[in-house]
Amino acid sequence: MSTSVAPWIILFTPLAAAVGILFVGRYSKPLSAGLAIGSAAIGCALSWWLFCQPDPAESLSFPWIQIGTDLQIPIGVTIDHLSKVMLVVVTTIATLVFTYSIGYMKAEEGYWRYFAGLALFLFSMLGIVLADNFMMMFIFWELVGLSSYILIGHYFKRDSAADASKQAFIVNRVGDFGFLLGILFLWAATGTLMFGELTTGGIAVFAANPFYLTVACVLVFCGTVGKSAQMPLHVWLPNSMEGPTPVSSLLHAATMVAAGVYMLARIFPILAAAPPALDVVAWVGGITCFGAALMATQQDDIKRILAYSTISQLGYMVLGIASAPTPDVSMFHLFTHAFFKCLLFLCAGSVIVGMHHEQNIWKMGALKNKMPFTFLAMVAGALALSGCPFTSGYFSKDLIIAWAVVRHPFLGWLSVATAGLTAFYTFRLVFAVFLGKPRDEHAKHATESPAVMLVPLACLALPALVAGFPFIEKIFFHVADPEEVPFLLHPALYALFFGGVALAWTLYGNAAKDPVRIPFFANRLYIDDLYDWMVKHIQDGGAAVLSWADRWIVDLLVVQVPSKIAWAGGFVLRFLQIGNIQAYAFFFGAGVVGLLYLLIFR
Amino acid sequence: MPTLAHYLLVSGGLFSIGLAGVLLRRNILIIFMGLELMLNAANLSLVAFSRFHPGHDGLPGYNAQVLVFFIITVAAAEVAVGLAIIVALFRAKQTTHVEDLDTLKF
Amino acid sequence: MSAISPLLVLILVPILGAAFILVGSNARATALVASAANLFFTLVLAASYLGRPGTDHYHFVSTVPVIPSMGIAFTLGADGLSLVMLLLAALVTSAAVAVARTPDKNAAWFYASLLFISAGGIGAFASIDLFFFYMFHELALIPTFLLIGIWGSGDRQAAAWKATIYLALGSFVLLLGLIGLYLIQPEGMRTYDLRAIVGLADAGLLADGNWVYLLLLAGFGILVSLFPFHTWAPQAYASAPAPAAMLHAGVLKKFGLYGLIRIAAPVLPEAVTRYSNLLLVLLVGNILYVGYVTVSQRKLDWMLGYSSVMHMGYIFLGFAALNVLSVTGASVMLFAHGLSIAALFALSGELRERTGTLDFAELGGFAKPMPAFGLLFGFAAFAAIGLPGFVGFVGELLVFFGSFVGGVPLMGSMDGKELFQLNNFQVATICAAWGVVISAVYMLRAYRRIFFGPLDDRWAGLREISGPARVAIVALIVVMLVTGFFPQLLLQLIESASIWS
Amino acid sequence: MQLALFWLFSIFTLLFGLGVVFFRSPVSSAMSLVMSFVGLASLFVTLDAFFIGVVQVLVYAGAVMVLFLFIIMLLDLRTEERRPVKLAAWAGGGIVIGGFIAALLRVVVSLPDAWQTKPVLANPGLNDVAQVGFALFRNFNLPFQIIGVLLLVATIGVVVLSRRELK
Amino acid sequence: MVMISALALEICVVCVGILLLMADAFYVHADKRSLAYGGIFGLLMVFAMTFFIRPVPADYTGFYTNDDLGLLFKRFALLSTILTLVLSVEYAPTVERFIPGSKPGAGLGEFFVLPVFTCAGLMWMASASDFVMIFCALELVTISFYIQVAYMRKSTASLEAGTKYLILGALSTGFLVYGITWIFGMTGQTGLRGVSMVLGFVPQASQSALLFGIGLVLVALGFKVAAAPFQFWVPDVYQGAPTPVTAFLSVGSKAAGFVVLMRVIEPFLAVPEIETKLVAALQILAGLTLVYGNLAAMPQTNLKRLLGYSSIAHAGYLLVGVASVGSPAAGRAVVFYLLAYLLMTFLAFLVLVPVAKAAGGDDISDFNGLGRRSRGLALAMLISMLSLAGLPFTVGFIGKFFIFEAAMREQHYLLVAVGLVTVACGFYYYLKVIRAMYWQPAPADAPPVVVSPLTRIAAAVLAALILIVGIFPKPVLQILP
Repeated sequence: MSTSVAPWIILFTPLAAAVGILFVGRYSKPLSAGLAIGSAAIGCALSWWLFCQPDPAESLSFPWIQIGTDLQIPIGVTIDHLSKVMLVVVTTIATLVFTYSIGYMKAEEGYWRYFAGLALFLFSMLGIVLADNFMMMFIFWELVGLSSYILIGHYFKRDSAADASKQAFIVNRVGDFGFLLGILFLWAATGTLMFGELTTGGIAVFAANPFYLTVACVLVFCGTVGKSAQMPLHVWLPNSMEGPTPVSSLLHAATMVAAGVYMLARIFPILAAAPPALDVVAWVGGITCFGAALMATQQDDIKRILAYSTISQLGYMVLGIASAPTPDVSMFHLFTHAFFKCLLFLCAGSVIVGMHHEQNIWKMGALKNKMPFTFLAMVAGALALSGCPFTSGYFSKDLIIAWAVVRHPFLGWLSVATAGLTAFYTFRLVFAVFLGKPRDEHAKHATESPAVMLVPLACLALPALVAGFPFIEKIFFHVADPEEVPFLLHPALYALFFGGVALAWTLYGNAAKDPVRIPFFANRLYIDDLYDWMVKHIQDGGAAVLSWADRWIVDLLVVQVPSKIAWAGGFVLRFLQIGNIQAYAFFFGAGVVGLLYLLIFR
Repeated sequence: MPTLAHYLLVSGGLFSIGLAGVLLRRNILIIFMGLELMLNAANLSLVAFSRFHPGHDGLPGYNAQVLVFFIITVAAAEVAVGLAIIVALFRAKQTTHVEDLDTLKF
Repeated sequence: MSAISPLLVLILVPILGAAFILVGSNARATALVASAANLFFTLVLAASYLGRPGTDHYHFVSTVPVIPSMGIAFTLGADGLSLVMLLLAALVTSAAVAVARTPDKNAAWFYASLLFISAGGIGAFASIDLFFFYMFHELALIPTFLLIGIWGSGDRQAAAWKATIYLALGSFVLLLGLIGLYLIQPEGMRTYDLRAIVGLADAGLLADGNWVYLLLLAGFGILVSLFPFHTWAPQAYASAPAPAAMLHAGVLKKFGLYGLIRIAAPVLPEAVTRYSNLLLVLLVGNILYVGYVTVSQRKLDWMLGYSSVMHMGYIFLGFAALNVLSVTGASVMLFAHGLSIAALFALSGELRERTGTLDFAELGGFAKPMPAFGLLFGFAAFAAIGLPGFVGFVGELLVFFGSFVGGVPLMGSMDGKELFQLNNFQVATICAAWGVVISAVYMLRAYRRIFFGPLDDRWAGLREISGPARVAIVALIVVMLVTGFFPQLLLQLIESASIWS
Repeated sequence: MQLALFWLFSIFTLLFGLGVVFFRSPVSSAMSLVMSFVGLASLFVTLDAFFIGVVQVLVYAGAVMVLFLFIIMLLDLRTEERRPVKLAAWAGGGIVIGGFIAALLRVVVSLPDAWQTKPVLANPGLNDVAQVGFALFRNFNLPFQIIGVLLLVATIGVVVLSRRELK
Repeated sequence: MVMISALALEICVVCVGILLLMADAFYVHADKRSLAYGGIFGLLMVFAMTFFIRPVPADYTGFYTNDDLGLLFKRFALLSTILTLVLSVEYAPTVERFIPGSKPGAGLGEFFVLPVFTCAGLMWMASASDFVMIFCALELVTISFYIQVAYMRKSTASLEAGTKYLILGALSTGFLVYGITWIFGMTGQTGLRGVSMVLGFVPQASQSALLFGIGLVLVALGFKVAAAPFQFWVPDVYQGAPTPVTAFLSVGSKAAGFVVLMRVIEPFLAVPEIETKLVAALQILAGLTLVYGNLAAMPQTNLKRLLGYSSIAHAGYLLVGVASVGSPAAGRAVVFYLLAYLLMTFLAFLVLVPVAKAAGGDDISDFNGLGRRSRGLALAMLISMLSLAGLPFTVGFIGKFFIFEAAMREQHYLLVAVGLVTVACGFYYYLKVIRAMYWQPAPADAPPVVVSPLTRIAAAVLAALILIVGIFPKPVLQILP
């Protein structure tokens, strides 16, 4: 087993599994589940093994499109630190979530469809991770979108799910539009698509015209905005919660949405060459992380709260990319976030199963005793998310905040504030769900979930708490702390964490219903409504006008009018044919005279 | 002495009169007479030309006169056939009036 | 050289099949046999072509002088590009015949017309002589008229009239263009043999050909439903029976662009570049304007018709940019779009045959009663909107790369600040890239409205997709996937075409 | 002298020609047709075309006009029953005729030798019957045959068309 | 191989006619159809004879020229006459209904004989090279057509058509004669050769007089070939006349008219200023004819009348060819088009006659569902309509192709543009027939269509020729002048 072959096995086993499930899956549930989990497990094992190996000297690569010297698009893998870490994260969490799904989807229909989708997703995600050139990444980028579409739309009979999946795909396409243009811009200038060549010297071309590079980078960043649900393209992520909870946890929390950040990390040297582009990235990230946190504070759906927190955390990562000198800072947070956010979602899933698919936190309450194990796991995740000191989130997030404060003071302090909000809404969720009194029949008779779901919780709870400790961090990342951080920063963060938790406790300790109502936040800052309005009135309205025009103007001018004129002409001419000899003789004579004049008088 | 122009103008006038007969009268017989007038007008100018442009032998172009002869013959034949048709028409429709012949139109 | 070309077989098989059907052999069986045989022959031909040396000129050439005084000869020949188109034609024909449901009245004429259309397409793609290139295409006109008029649905008569007259008009303009192409050649060397004409063009012996190019563009444009000459297409495809729509949208419509790539690109390149701005405006109209028109369609068949019009825009873009990448991309898209639209029309035909309506308002939730149908439709739909893995993506990609490369963006500085400006091709490319989003919008909407959401009780008893149709569509999809995963299969064929002179 | 005769005959011809057009009763039209033909014949004579003149009188004044009168009697159309005169027809006809005459005048005046008088013939007293017959049977033999066939066809036609009962 | 003098052809034809007359007169009780068969046989013999004649290159000596153009059109006339006779046999019952006669077959004899004499006239026209000759032959044809058109005395339509044709035909004869007069007056010649010889010496001043003459001759010939604005008789006469006569008119007399037209204008093209004016006039005539024929045909519902309009339309295309005389290809284009026109028009009439006989009317709607009622006929009609519309793989397309090629060579772009529009219109009204045959259901009480074997053979041959020549015109092009 050479290190240059292993990636290919890791990459294509899931695809094989997906195809296999497509054919045999419908005949046996265990078989389809087994195929999917098997492929994930193989990938996981190989990734860890690969992680322990040194980087291979050269990596295999196959020509996919090759047109003379004009264009070469190979399919090849890059094995470096970045991709290896990402491999580990993706495959590990995937394995856990796949396993968890057995329990969660037991009762659901479309079992094989679900696992086929998961396997396909794993394939595409790994493709992104391993891609060694823009086009390959773009290909798998789109495939990830597809698998997300399939999985979100799992409950396709539900209109909401169907719409959500459609929206997710289309919004991602909008992002990809920019991404593709960015790729074209870079390629048109440098003539190459390989990350390697671009990052090492390929961008020297732009010395003459940094503005062009900036535009290109911003366009590429659009891909991230779409995939990582940054504002203003974040709307699809909360809606994607219509999918099964494991999907939300794997795709829409841990891995897929992080692909955008991973891509930024992959092209970090290029970005670094275009400071203005980095500023754009920073602003988008900062605003996203704050705005999403605001929205999260007023949601009632357990999964939506987590979704907004995801958006907010992704905002942190993007901000980190823009402000830290090395992408490892963001990758570090991506790493920890993957664990605790996945954990949180799985907990939420277990709660939802316990509650017979009731997701409104105000219909829960007092689940602490009914599902204690879930409760503990949830708390662990919540602590990590809200950056409780000495949990994983604490290390990674504070690092980003520190850099942000140093590089972009305003955004930095905004993200500091966000930290407080995070603590608040996270524990709002915990308290509302697990404390207080049961506020619903389901809540009264909720029961703990089966082991197959709890084991993954356990497996995730541990890293969620400890994955951030420096000794672990050193294994995976080489991060650097900024010098002269404002000494107020860390105290402020502690204060904000405890403040947030305390505020949550006072408000939601045992509240029967939400004591505060801030419609502006509850309605997601009205951004979704704005989009709905635009789609409904601008896009569809305009389209309707155009199609009307097509029927009644273009068609009229190009087809109807000419044909009608010809027909009418014929109809009129017929009336010269009135059947009267004398009239004919007259026309005849007129013709004669006309002809004579033509010949003689001209 | 009458000149070529005299004859040509007379024949032209006759031709026009014949044309007028065709264009203005609505009785097929009269129209037919008008047609005969036109043919004869042509004859007149033919003969005039032949007389005014004698050949190298200093004689009138007798080819033209032969043509006139043919024209007269043809005209006679035409009259015969035409009148036969008109008679048949009259038998069928009791009319020789052009305005009654408009079943075929448009 | 003048031995009987194997291509003649490809043309004769469907015609003879049609003849047999008309004299009374079993219509469906004969048609199936004929089309399958043709598919087989075409594959054999392609295989043997790849084995041949020197793939930069035509192979399987045979020529029979027909009007020597005007340099018209019945000359057959094929290179990589024609072979790709021939493969497309053979595939779609087989699929169309397989999908077709024998009508209760006049089945003979039904299948015969299908075969005639196919023969027309094949003959056009296999002809080197422009005169026959044109004549073969016209062979399909009347069968289309009959198919739409007799077995069509909806307002079939209006559709048939409009399409037929319009196509007749367009092809007549084209004929004038071809005559013009003949007349701008130097006296005494005039011919309709494409190879000779290209030779003359390379030798710079042609007179000013701008007006000829405009005629060709108008003629071909009408045939390919170039904006604003597109209105015949959606109506015709909406009311045509599925196999007819498949053949026409999948194969015949490609004739126009194939002709532009074959004739205009090598013979009148300066005219092409000269009028590229005009063409760019029109094709952006195809992509954006028609794209949004497509978005607001309420019926599946109309939507598909408009979408096929829209996709022509990409191919025109590839042609307009006129470099190796873009033209290769255009050629790939010809193939890709042919397959995907054929599959989609086949499915919509099946659907109409089950539900009797294609109005989105009445459909919904069909993934439950017929999952396989939904799956296939999904494949076809995603292939149509250029998802990676399908050959359509390769085509779009190459077109974008090719049309964007048009000159590395001008670097320079204007009044101090560094600036760059995009040339018109690049602007058009950006519009076209937005078209990708539009197509996702309408395709996914259609898919969601038909297959997702709650199922109405009246559709409870829907049958799954029928066997033959299933086989045919799966075949189309497999081809799209294979060529999508391994585009080199297609690319090396196209790269060997003789258009790169 | 010649001029006077010319004017006499031509006015005679034209007047009766007008009569053909403007008489209401077919019979008088036919009669004036004959008269104008006679005038025409005499014009032929002034052009030294005696044979043609004679033929003209024989054929027209003899055969054709008899035929006309016979038919008129047979169909018994005395006077055309009064129908409203179509002004449009008259106006249109007037315009056409006017145009035609204008063209004609334009042509005639443009003729270089329009106003030349009759050239003297090589030998005046030559009997033109011989000449015409010569031309007719020598040069114009073929057309003559064709005319023969034409007459045959005409005969058949008249028989077929006017016989009461075909057998 | 033994050669015959060209003159023998017409003589033989006339003899055939006279023999038939005799037979008609003496064998009263025989089945009149045998006359038609006899005529067909005789004319076939003559047709065979034409291959034993060596054409001499056109030298317009005297009255009669048998260059290969003339020879070709003699064959043309013979063929169209033969086909007319075939049609007449098919059509005989209708004629019997419409002529007064107690006995069966009364009056049919002349109906079969007259076309033969017309044929002789057409053949003479084909080689006429002298205005006198032209006049006589033309009149022979015209007068015999007067009779044939008005032949069905008990049908008022036929009589009305006959009267219209008579009056307008005589009118055009008047103009023809007057025109000849003026040409003679200016050149002192009646022979085309003589004219072309002295044309160079005609003084500038008398050119307008010459043009006057030419114009009037053009009018008369325009009447014969149904060129607008001298075409008004066409639809009425075609509709009213007995169908075989209609076919004969639309092919035979039109073709003869065109050959005469080409012969007559040829000498005048030598003079530049006359040539320019002449070509301009021809272009305008062509344009008007195209527009009138095609546009006015679109609303038609009666197939016979529609074919009348379509014959105007095709006259338009032919005139486009004539107007392009400058290019060497034009003559060939016109001749080929006439050939194509013969094939497709007669095919259409061969289908029309039996169908109309069965349905009792010749409206397009009488063809409804023919595609299922009688496949063969429908197929034949399909082929003929496609050829008339000018669809590839039919001879009609090749014809149009040549015509427009010539026109574009001469850069008559305006004319070509008009042609573009009219071709589209043409598709519309020809497809109307196809639509009736294949889209429309057959009426429930549609009687079966019976076709005589002779007609069947003729139709099959024509259809085959249309396709074969349409696909592989080479052999035909080789026999063209």
